[in-house]
Amino acid sequence: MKRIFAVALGLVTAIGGFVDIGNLVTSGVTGARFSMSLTWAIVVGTIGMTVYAEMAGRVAAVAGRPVFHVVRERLGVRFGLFNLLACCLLNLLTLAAEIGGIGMALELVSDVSYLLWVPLIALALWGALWRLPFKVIENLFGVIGLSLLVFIVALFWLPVDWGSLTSSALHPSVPPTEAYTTYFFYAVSLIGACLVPYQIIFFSSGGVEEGWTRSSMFQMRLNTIVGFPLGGVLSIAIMATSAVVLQPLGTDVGHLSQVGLPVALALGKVGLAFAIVGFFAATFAAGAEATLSTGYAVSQYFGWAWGKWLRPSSAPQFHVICLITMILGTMLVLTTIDPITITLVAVVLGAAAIPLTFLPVLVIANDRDYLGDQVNGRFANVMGVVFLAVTVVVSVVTLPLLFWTRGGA
Amino acid sequence: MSLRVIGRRIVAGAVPLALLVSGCASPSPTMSDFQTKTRTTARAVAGTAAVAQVSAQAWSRGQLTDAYADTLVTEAEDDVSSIIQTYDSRQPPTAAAVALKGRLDKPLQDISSALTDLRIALRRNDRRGVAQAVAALRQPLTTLGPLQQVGL
Amino acid sequence: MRTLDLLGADAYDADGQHVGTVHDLRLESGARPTRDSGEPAYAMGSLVIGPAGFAHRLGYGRAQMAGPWPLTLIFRRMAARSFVVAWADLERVEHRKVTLRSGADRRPAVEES
Amino acid sequence: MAEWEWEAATVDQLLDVQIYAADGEPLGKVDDLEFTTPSDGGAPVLTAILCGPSAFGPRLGGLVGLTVWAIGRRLSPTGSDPVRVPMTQVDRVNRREIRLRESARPLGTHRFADWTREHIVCQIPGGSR
Repeated sequence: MKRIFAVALGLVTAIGGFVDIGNLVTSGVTGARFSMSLTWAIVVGTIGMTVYAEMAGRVAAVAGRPVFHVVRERLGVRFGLFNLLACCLLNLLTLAAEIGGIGMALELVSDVSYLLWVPLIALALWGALWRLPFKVIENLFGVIGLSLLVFIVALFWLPVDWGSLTSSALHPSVPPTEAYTTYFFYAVSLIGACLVPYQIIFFSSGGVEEGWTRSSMFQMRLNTIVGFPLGGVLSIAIMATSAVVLQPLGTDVGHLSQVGLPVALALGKVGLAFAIVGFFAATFAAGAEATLSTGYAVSQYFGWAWGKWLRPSSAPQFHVICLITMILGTMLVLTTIDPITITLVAVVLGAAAIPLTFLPVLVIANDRDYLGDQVNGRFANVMGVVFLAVTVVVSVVTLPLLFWTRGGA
Repeated sequence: MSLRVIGRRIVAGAVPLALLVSGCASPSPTMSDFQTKTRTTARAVAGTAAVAQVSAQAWSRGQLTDAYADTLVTEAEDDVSSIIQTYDSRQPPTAAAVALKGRLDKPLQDISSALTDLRIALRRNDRRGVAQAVAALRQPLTTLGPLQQVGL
Repeated sequence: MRTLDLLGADAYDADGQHVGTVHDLRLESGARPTRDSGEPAYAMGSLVIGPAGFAHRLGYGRAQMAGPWPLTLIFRRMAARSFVVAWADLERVEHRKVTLRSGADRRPAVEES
Repeated sequence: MAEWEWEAATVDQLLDVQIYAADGEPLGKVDDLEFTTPSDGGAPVLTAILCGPSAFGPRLGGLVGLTVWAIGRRLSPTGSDPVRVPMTQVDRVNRREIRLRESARPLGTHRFADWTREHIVCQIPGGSR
């Protein structure tokens, strides 16, 4: 029985680990604007993330090597440093978006503007990272996974015309009123929301920290191959609720509160409580994850001691980098730039930087020196190459789209 | 609650970039640009007002907590006022454009004041006031309907 | 001398013709141990010289890559264009510049997997 | 007697590998390798591993590399030459890590970690636990 519980916990944690402010916002925005015609983007992003998380997890379990050790070895010092700086900037943007998200979740409960919560949030996040054991952050993911399932439940309570929903999902088409560039900008933002660099760094470094070995491969594979797609289904459910409720109203989603509204209409205050808890836990856990990932990336690149389980005094540089990232993220939010905008920019730039992280992971997962008999099979390689091509196309297209559509206007 | 006011003033300054950016501030030289701007403004205000309306109704049915409903309505009020501000900053190029702006001004102002009344009623938990404000929203929303198609 | 001086250095053959840059240095054990070199002393055996170094860096110069199909093709062909020259065949070694002896023996770089 | 996991090593495989002390504490990366030409003029022999910004900087090249090198030179007491780990102190070398012997004298790479610990971590409450 205990084993089933552990497996279930791992699963729910994976679901929670997948969904963050990026998924919440982009799914809400695109659902209200394009109904379900962008579902394919979430599917592509989810499968890509699953394929590469499994590879990164295998490298962590079999070779005991986290991502940024691999990046520096295989891309060399110069290209590795460029990749490191890109990831740190993205983690910073994502952290600012997450802190803004936590603030907005608290605003929904307390009716006090999110900006006033930000300093308190930064302190709480730093306290969690400095003192709380790794397990607690993991369980927080579990809370997210469970509470955000309310979006799927709400879907059944809403007056849903399943026919039109599935047809608009299966036959994606650009609505007449929208330009192609805007349609593909939001497709890129959805893919970027799933393929987030810090999740790969966090997933593989967390694996090494927890001391994954060949025997834990089953649990790791289950988490990625079942957990992450369920996270994708959750994103699709959020998009569906937004499509069913907000699209008929002709609303341009600009606030987290609007994303949660459909749940309230379907399930009332009880559903709302779950949604708000889900928002808070998703953004808080993702904030901790983004901060830790910056610490992991920099420390692993320079070869310093790294690890959440290490006391601050035994891994000083790691913890100081996390502190600096936290402070910069908080300052970015306090500039009162709308967190939803930060999220969109973070997600889209994330999509642009993905190939930098994916290429070394794909290469190492094929290196017999590292993985011996656990190298990629034919299927993993085909999927790996297909999604590497997808991410390269996405990263080439992203910046022109971002400026052409002026942030998805 | 001075906390609220400070917070709202800061947030009001940071209206969603997507909305602001869509109405580029440069003066629109041609009538069709102005029509497009009118259409997007009408659509944006109608959408925002509709959300506020649905939230108020949900609140009165007990589906939304006070804090959540108030956040939704306050955000809607801020968005509408900033959209109107952006729209007013556009210089109508021709006489027809001035007339078009005239047609749009009345529903926009009605919606803006209705939203303010809604927010005040919500904060005072005045169910009748909320119902009145929601009713006050219905009429301008209908007049905005055709304005969303002008020039198409 | 540090790898810095050699890796990425320009290689010229005896009559000053640019033949590529140095991507990798292959070490061979069995050298005479010196004070700091430790027991199995490794000495410079040969240099890998060729046009593009990225393939070597990614590891496609050696046979252990079960690499994804199209990448193996591309990188292996890139790696195959470089050749291996023994240390003894070097005429002169200056900072960031290496000159080969005339008639230096150039072996293919990529091991047949 | 250093135990090399594979016979024909290449510099590419050695560079940027993580160095661990005997007790598993990470010390840094192989930023560069030092070769010495023996007196009888044979092929240069690998004598030491170099760590630290003054070894790492020049490999970056360009302005960034120069600044990193300058930082390294100013910060480290050994001046512009980087931390040197003679090969005699290496216990095991393989594709994934380099492990030093028990007897390896504490390396210069500890300085940055100690400095951060004293000046930043211990000043923050709860940091010194």
